[in-house]
Amino acid sequence: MADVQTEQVIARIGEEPVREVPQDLYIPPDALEVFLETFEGPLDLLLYLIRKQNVDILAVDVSAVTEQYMEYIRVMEAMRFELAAEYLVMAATLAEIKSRFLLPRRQEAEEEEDDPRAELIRRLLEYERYKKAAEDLDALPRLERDLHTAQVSVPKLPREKPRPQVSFAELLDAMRGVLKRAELHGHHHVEKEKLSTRERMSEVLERLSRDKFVPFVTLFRVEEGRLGVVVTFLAVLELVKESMIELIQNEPFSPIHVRVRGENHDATDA
Amino acid sequence: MTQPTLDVVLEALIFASDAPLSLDAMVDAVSARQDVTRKAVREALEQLQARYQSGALELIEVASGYRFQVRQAYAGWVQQLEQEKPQRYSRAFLETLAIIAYRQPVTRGEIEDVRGVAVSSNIMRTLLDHGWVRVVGHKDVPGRPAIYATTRHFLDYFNLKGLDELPPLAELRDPEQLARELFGEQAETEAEPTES
Amino acid sequence: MTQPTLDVVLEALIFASDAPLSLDAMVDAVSARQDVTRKAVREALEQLQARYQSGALELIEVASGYRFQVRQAYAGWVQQLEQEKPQRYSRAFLETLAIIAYRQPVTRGEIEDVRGVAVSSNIMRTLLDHGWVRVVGHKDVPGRPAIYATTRHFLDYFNLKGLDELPPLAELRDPEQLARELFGEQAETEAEPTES
Repeated sequence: MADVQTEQVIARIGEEPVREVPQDLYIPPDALEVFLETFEGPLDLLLYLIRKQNVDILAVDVSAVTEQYMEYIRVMEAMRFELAAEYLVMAATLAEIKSRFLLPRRQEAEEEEDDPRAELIRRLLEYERYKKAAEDLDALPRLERDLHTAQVSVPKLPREKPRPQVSFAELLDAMRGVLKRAELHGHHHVEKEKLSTRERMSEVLERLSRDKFVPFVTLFRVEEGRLGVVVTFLAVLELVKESMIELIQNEPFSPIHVRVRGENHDATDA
Repeated sequence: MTQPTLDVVLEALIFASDAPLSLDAMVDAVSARQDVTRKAVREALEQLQARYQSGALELIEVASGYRFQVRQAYAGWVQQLEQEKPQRYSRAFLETLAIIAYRQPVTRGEIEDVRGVAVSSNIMRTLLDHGWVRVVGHKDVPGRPAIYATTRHFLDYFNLKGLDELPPLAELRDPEQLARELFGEQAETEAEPTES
Repeated sequence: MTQPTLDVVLEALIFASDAPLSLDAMVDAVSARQDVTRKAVREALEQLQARYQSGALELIEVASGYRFQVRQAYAGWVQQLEQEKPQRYSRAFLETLAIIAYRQPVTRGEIEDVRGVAVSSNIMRTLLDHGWVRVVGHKDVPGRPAIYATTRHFLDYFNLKGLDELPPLAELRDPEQLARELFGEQAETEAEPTES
């Protein structure tokens, strides 16, 4: 079948029948894929064919171009080249256009709107515009190829980073997240003591890290009242329980002292 | 040290900036250290532009602001420095970009309609990666296709202040009238191939 | 166009180059288009340096070649450009701080127990640097870990008179949890019938 095809008239340029694939178009079968890739689709191929005729699209003989296009498609098929769907759809459209020429038509154009020829011309013109626009775009001076921004170095100044701002609400939100996770994991020890107790625990610890060894009674301040005393007492008990401090009484009824656990038998720690 | 003149301060700022520097950014940066008006900045920019009238550089304005660049006349010399050739873009890539630039906002389907072939995902990805194109929304039709538009970075890259500086798109000849003329005559052409 | 003078060509080359440009590289690039000697290039560089005597830039030679840089005197202005966006503290940072506030005095191990993940040294250092947290002792267990508590500065920052102004943890819990607590197990079983 391929033989028959190539010997026939495969295209018409003006009135000149073409029996061979033109030299400037001829592509060996193994390079056919490359050939098709040089076109950006059926519209591009059609535009090429029209340009080969060196006429304006407006003046183009659609049926002649249709002929050529169909021949291309046939040659490609004969060479068992796998055509992209778009080429075949276009071939179908062109076949329809051709068939309309063959059928007797009423003088009045029945329906201009879905006339496939009008649609094809419109699409060709539209595509041609953007094809040209793409060429124009490519011709614009552009960075890296035609233009280079001026590169300079900038001496660095030492500078302090501004500290982020954080609101109290954000802090609470973070704690809310912790609580949620803790609950998921079944940890309920997050909330054990009243905060005043925990605050006092910190105060006692800090005092002990300063004074090392203090009489128990000096931790209490009478001016704080009963509640204050109870808070301090709870704080001390909690600290003992958590092994942070120890209570020391040398003999019964002697004064009780408090110290940070492990402080005395530790020389290396700062 | 005496207070430097505004044009020299702007010169430092524009050179130090990685991206084109907008007038607003200049006003902000200068205001942090001294009172300044937009008008004064604009005037100082003109002085600066005049100072760079000769030499290898020019101060130009693109979409996102001002930048210094090597004049195009020296591109040939600069190319001698470069190991790699500057990238060339395929026709498919340029056509896709052109359709987005001129017809934006546009969907991929609309691009494909114009070109008559499918647009490869690769091309769209490259355009997005380059920061030349961005998704500006989704069309409210089945599949909710993305709607594309070009970015300011695209304009900067092509040395443009705005889309209106793109080369004008060729006028679309009136297809209806055209078709009428064409096909009226065409039936005759068919019948009498000698004519034309 | 007239042939540009050598110093302008060098100006284009140095500005276009990302890195400092060596004398050799300049000689090579220029030689590709016109005959040139190292001596001529060196002299042109001097001219160029003289041309940039005033203004915001200077042409300097560093180890790997020549480059333009913004004069040190303008670094302060440039800095105004680069004002960093106010960063945000990480979630891990805020959680750690919150746990110290609520659970103090507390060791790092205990914070890790509550959060379920390790606490980075970075976070602890930042908290100490900010003066929001202090070490109030060391726990008498192997390794003698530091015991942390919040500071008065922490209270000041968050506008609190004392830790007792922190809302009770129960209030912080999510409403669902609160509802379950209020209405007992009934609500719980209703809400989650699958649970045994």
